[in-house]
Amino acid sequence: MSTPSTPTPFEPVIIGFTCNWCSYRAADLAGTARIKYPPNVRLIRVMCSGRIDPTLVLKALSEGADGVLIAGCHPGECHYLEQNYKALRRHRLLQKTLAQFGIEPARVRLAWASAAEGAKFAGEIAAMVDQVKALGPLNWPARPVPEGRAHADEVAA
Amino acid sequence: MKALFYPGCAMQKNARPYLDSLQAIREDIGLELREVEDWNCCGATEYMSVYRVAAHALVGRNLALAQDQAGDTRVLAAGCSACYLNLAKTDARMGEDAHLKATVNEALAAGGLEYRPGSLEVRHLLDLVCHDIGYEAVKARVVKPLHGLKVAAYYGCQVVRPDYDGRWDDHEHPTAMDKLLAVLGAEPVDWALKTQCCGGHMSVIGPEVAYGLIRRLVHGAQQAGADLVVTLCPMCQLNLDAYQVEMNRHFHSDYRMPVLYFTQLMGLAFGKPAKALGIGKEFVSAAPALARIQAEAPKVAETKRKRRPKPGDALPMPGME
Amino acid sequence: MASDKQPEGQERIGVYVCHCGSNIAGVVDVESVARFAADDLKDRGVVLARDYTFMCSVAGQELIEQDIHEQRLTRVVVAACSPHLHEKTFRGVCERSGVNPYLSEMASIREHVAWVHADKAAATAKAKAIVSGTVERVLQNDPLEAIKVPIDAQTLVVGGGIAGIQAALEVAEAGYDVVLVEREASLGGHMAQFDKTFPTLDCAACILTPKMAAAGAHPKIHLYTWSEVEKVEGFVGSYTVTVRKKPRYVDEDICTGCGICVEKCPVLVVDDKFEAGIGYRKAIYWPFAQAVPNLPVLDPDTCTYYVGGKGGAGGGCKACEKFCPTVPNSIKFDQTEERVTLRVGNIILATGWDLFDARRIPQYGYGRLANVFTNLELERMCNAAGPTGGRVVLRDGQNAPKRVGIVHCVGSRDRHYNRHCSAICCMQSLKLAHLVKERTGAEVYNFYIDIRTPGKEYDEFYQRVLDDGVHFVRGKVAEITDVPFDPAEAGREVEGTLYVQVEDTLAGLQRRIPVDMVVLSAGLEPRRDSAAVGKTFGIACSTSGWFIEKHAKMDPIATMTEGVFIAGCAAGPKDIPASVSQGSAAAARVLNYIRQGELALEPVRASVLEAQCSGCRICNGLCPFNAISFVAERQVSEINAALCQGCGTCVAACPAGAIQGTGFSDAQLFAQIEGLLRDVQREPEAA
Amino acid sequence: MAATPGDNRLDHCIQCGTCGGSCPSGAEMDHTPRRLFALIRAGERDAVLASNAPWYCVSCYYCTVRCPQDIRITDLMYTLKSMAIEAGLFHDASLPDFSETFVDYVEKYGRSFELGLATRFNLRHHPIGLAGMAPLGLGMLKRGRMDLLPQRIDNLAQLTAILDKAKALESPS
Repeated sequence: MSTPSTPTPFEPVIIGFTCNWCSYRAADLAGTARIKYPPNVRLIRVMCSGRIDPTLVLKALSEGADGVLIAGCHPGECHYLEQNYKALRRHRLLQKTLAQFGIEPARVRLAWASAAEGAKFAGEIAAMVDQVKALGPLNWPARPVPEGRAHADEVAA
Repeated sequence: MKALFYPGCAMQKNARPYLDSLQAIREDIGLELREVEDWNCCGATEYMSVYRVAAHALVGRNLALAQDQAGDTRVLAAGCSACYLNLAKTDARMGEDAHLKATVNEALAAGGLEYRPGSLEVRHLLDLVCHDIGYEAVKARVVKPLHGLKVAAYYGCQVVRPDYDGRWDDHEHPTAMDKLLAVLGAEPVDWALKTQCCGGHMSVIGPEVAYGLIRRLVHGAQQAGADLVVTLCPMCQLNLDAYQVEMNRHFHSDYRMPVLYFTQLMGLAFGKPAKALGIGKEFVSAAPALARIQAEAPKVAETKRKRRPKPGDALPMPGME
Repeated sequence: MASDKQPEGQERIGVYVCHCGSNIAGVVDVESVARFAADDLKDRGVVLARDYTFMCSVAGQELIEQDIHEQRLTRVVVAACSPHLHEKTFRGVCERSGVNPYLSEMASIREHVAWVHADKAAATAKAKAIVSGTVERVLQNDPLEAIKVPIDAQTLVVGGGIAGIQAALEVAEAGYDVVLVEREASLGGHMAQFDKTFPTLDCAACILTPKMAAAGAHPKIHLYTWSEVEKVEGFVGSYTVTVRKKPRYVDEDICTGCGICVEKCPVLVVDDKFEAGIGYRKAIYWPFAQAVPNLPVLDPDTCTYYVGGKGGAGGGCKACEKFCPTVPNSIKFDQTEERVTLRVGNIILATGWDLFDARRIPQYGYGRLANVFTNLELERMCNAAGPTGGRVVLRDGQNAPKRVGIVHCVGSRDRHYNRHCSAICCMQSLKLAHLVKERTGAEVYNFYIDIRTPGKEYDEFYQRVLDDGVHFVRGKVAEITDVPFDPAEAGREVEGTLYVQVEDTLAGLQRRIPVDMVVLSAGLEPRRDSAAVGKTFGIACSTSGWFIEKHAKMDPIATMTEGVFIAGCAAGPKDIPASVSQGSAAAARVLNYIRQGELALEPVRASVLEAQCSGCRICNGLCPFNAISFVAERQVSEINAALCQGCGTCVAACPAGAIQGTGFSDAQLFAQIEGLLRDVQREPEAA
Repeated sequence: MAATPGDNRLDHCIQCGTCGGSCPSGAEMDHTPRRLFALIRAGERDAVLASNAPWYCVSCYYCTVRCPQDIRITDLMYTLKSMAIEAGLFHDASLPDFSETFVDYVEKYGRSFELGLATRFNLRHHPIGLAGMAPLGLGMLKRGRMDLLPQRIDNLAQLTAILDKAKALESPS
């Protein structure tokens, strides 16, 4: 429907890290319930959002992703007791690091969704896509992933 | 403590005794009040019934004025329940609804004003007295304790509900004013109607509904053994006091339950002359009730020792912590 | 692609794209995805790619097996539904065909693509990206072996209510030892407090007592009442549990349960535990008549020996001691708490529920209005062994009510208190309505939002209560008051009448229904200490406080911690048949493990590469399961594979990259990211 | 109609009747609040806007704090009132008139004016009742609790500008 003069609208590519127990299952449930959301997010399953270390996020951004979504169980509902709090703290720190890299912190979004919250998960994805669309393409030149792990000692706790 | 003060239309006139008694006790409890300059009506429960957004703009002007005049305090105090609620509501709604905030501020801009939600702390006078100034400070000023006076603390609706900031212990059975009255030496009665409705605007638009509600409250206070009802709101006072007379006429009853403001009782306990507190301006005279104040605290009957229950005896009541 | 491990030509990957009928093929161009895998991913080791209608069917599985044999596949990618559905299926296919099962991967293109996107082109492109990512990932997979741990045959059951009793009996009957720990002084739980049980109206005690007695007498059941589990260490198969035995002040080995001490004790206090506050007990007391074990317990908070009677603390009457006929004396004023350490292989938690505190809803007047009762109070009142001998009376203890209102959903289905439906209160309210009607002939009103009777013979019981002539008013009660609205209402009613103010929503009217007694059907809540208990056992609670099952539907008995199972109301409100079933189900799971003798665990585990570990110990405090310890002599950290649950937090935190997360290693995740973004056109670097 | 502004939680109503049961004037309403919500869902716009229920709301907020679904019922009543005024469907014209009279004074003076409000409202709707109410008014005057003339704020122009702008934003047409 777009006229030849208008350029193709920007469709961001987003990598979504989901935990095995809540958010990945929420994504499954969104599917089972046939809840539609934009196709811009590609999901990776890990066991727990506590597994997400900043290097993985930087890797995704450096490989061409325009944004990264990290989704875990609700605080207090982590299947590994409280590891999602670690994800929360790392996310805070990571946002500061991103700002230093000149990347808008809003490109990395943290969301909570329980296994029963398919609709919420779909909503988070839609919001994330809108958010990244508003920011435009990242165009972060491909660069080697930092050798050491950024601020690992600070993010550990 | 320092606070900006929004008197509201009622306190200017029909609730003059409320304002007078407040002025009389202010210094004793160290409450510095500065009136918001050129405030306008809050719209009561009516403006919002006609215009949804403009109602917030109407209140928004007051908030913006107060914010600009705030100086060394963030607290904006109101004495009337409806004024308090309207100020608190607009502040809360603008805070949670970005669209409303933008719209109200666009309207305020037409008058050269802007309000940043959350920049003021909207409080009711009773809340300040009980929770900030504190019972101890009040107690320290009591020179004529109200011994022997049985009082029904009446909170009405809009101070304890919906309570945007969670300032009250309970939405149905609050106890803050009861504690305050006890500190003054009076005996608060336990009654179930302390947060029931006084009739609000129904006294004008549907008096028969209001009379029913007024009678229930007046009767309930009387049944509970109260000498008088103590209120914190001009609307409640007006309905329970002035309309009590109309209610009596409507039902051919003869209730005589005086209704005073908590500030008036504070003034009495602080030893202020009744006249300075606006006492005597009520429709149902408080004089007979106030005559019951004794110099000594009444003796509390000793509780009997528990005996062993026998079959058929009363079952124990659940404890209330 | 700058991947560390190039396939070097020796890996042979097969990619299978499932149509799932039209579920996937209706949105995703499956042929195009298969072609993409075969052509574009050829350089990544894909030697063949097929699309097929149902990969999970026998024919679909045989297709893979055949290819493994004929095409010498070394790794397999199935693009189909969620791995939570069929990961095991395709791992099994690999295993049968001689490929290590952990060298297969699933790409979810149904739940995450076909079912959530409408744009076919975009969906197909996304499916290709996912397949590409999965191919990269599978290249980095290592062949793994399941971890085997031995299972200790002794089982711990926590909670001696009906669910726990059932579980303990099932395991013991199979011939294995059970340690049954109960916090209260007797087995029985809430069920022991009830009068009748719905819908059959069996007497609760008649059906519970035999089970309690059987559990108490069973040679394989080791009972610890008046005890709590304090500490749990270890992992599935070999847990070490510390049980704290609270002092009973009665010697369990000597006491014969004759009851003279109870009879002679002069101190009478309200029993707010078993009698729900409407009866009394002594300072030394039986929890209740049929208590198991048949031993009294002394309450130091009310006994004059401790609180100080004549002669001050330490004096007191000591009547119990004076009159105790046993030699030596059974009363032990100086008893202290004891700790017992036990080894168990599995744990069943059946810790039950707490009753909603009806005082939290002030407008219902509980605690303020004498004749407002809770459902539990009425249960005790109906019980022939209860404080009123089974008479339903007002708080005055004398008069029977002529009109009774029963309020459903008290504290349930309400955002201010609990959002859940307590599941049993409709039936309990119907049962109580029936009992009140039967005992008093009173007019009974049930105030409800919805009547929920989804059990066997439950709705039939509702019909029976309708036949009884019980009135039903559809409306959530707004308030209960003893204040008449006006003199006319006061004139019609006697002093002390309670008014139930409610909107009769079917009539569309506000009504004030006068009654003499109100019964609040207070709902079921999680135990107030459930979060702490969950922490002790290493399992999680939802924010509402119920324990979380491994899977709410497909695995409601297991938890995320291997070897810890839940039964009964600990995971949410349940009626008696469901609690009994869960007790049996948990026992079946445990027996399964015991009979296997050892257990194969998913090899998703973290391990430390000692050569890279600097011994900084950052990981040590991070592990929620205390699986990481520091080995002082080698100055490195070590992970206990059986304790590790594989969350990967330590992997993410290790500053030296010395911790490997099997199954979710950095190499796997990095490769998957690269594969997923294969199609993304990156801007050329600035010139 | 279902998209009643002011509260998007209306869809969560479970028709339990806590609102109608709690309402001090619930017995006098033609439809309880619960029933109004059912009518809104059924698309019965006219029946909703003709109802006396919103006007009988005394703003006691009992329904709001007790609603198990956290619906801001009192605020919805305000919304319905303003919609009813726009639609002009109510049976009893005196109901909105009180609010409108009140608004009139506020806009003219910046303050409310009890004497004027009561007189004007009663003159129009209860000319007989007014005579009966006279002692009350007189009593108020005698006790110095009522003004004969309204008070006016200083910067009325500012208030007028703000309210005009707000109204324009409220109903963009």
